Amino acid sequence: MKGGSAMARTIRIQAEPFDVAGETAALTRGRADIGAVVSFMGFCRDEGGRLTALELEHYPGMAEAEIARIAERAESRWPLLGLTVIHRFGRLSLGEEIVLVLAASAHRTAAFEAASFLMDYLKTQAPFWKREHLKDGTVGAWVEAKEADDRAVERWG
Amino acid sequence: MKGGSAMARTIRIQAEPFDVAGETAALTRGRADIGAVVSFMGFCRDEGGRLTALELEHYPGMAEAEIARIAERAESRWPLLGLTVIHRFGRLSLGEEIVLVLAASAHRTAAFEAASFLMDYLKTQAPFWKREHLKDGTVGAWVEAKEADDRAVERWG
Amino acid sequence: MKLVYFAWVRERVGKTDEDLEVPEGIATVADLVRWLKGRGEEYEYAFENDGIVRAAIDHVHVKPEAPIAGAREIAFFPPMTGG
Amino acid sequence: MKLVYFAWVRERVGKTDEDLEVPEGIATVADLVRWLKGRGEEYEYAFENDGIVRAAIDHVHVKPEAPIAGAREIAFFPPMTGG
Repeated sequence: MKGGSAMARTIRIQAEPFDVAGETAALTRGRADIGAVVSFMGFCRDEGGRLTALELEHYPGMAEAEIARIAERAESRWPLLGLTVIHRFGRLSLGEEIVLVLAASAHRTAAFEAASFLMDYLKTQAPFWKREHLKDGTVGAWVEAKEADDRAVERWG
Repeated sequence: MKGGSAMARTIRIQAEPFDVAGETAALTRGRADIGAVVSFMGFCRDEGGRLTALELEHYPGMAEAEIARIAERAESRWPLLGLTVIHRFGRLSLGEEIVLVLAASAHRTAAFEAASFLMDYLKTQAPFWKREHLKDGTVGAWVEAKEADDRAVERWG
Repeated sequence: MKLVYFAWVRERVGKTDEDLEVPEGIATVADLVRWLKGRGEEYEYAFENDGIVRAAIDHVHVKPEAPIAGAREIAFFPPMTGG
Repeated sequence: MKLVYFAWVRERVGKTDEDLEVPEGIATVADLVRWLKGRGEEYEYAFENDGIVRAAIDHVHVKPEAPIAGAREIAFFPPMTGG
């Protein structure tokens, strides 16, 4: 058992699916100081049956850099012991996972708040754009940004 | 793809480890209405090197019933599409997982809040008791309930 | 009436459960605790700090003033520390 | 100076990126947008609603009043919709 309280940070932008159990194990393996891991997984919804897929475009280079900046803010705000952010790009079918956030801490409150903070900032600050693929086989509109997401970010001050 | 918005609820009290990826897949499989899954995993900490294990005692029958009541309250408060609670008992070594909560919803806010609510109530209402096993091989004290956990519950009104 | 005990309440009482004939006039959980404390040192010890030990009737949390009539199983235990 | 475009800004401009000689006197991101809009209908269309399109200089979000001197890569894109 390693006793250190080192902060482990993983950020990946990838087309491939991820494995939440493997990522959680990688974050907690050999550590006895982590008491809580909160994860968020985002999935591709059909929006009431309209969609067959989402297509995710991103800005390579900036996406990693911006997520790193968001992670730094979370790390300076909460006593985190580990942080993992994986965001997929490309065409994602219904029910497929889009994003994974893991926040590890000694106690649950920091882990819950940090994961929620990361998601609010990811939604509004990380350079990703979603476009809809419709059930009739055509390519639909770019998803519009939601005011509710901007308001969600404001609560962090 | 099943279009239904049925609420899937799983509650298990077990000695065995659980698999967060398998439980997440079971919750989301064949569904295109779930956009967000928030999970909480609790782990056995060494408390600054004092402990080698935790022993968890529970009240069989009431543990399941009480968690079901907590789940019902969460389901009536947020638009949830799935809920999983798995709580382990017996002797758990350092770094082992103790509890898993999964909350699934169309959107992230409901999933975050419901998972946090469930953990607050699990900590203070579900009939489980932790006892420390110390590094020197002796059995230590029963863990005392924390005032902070009672306060955490109060914020849900 | 079946009584069950958990964690340090179980250790202090010295048993996991017991079947007891509760006399007439013992109407509430608080009455039951008072009566148990008169039965021996082990109960005195288990319930020494008023208001610490929690109770459940038939798997539902109850307050000291809860009536025990009709109860099949009454449990006593410390504040919960799961999760 | 390298300009890059994403999502519907990319589609409206009709290219993913381009290298441009930006004339003297174009000091800020807002100046650059104004100058681009004078270069053709595709830019006019991409930037038609003032204040919608976001900008980044060298991978960092910036406001319209940000100076562009020394920038290697300036990106234009719609509000983000990831996560």
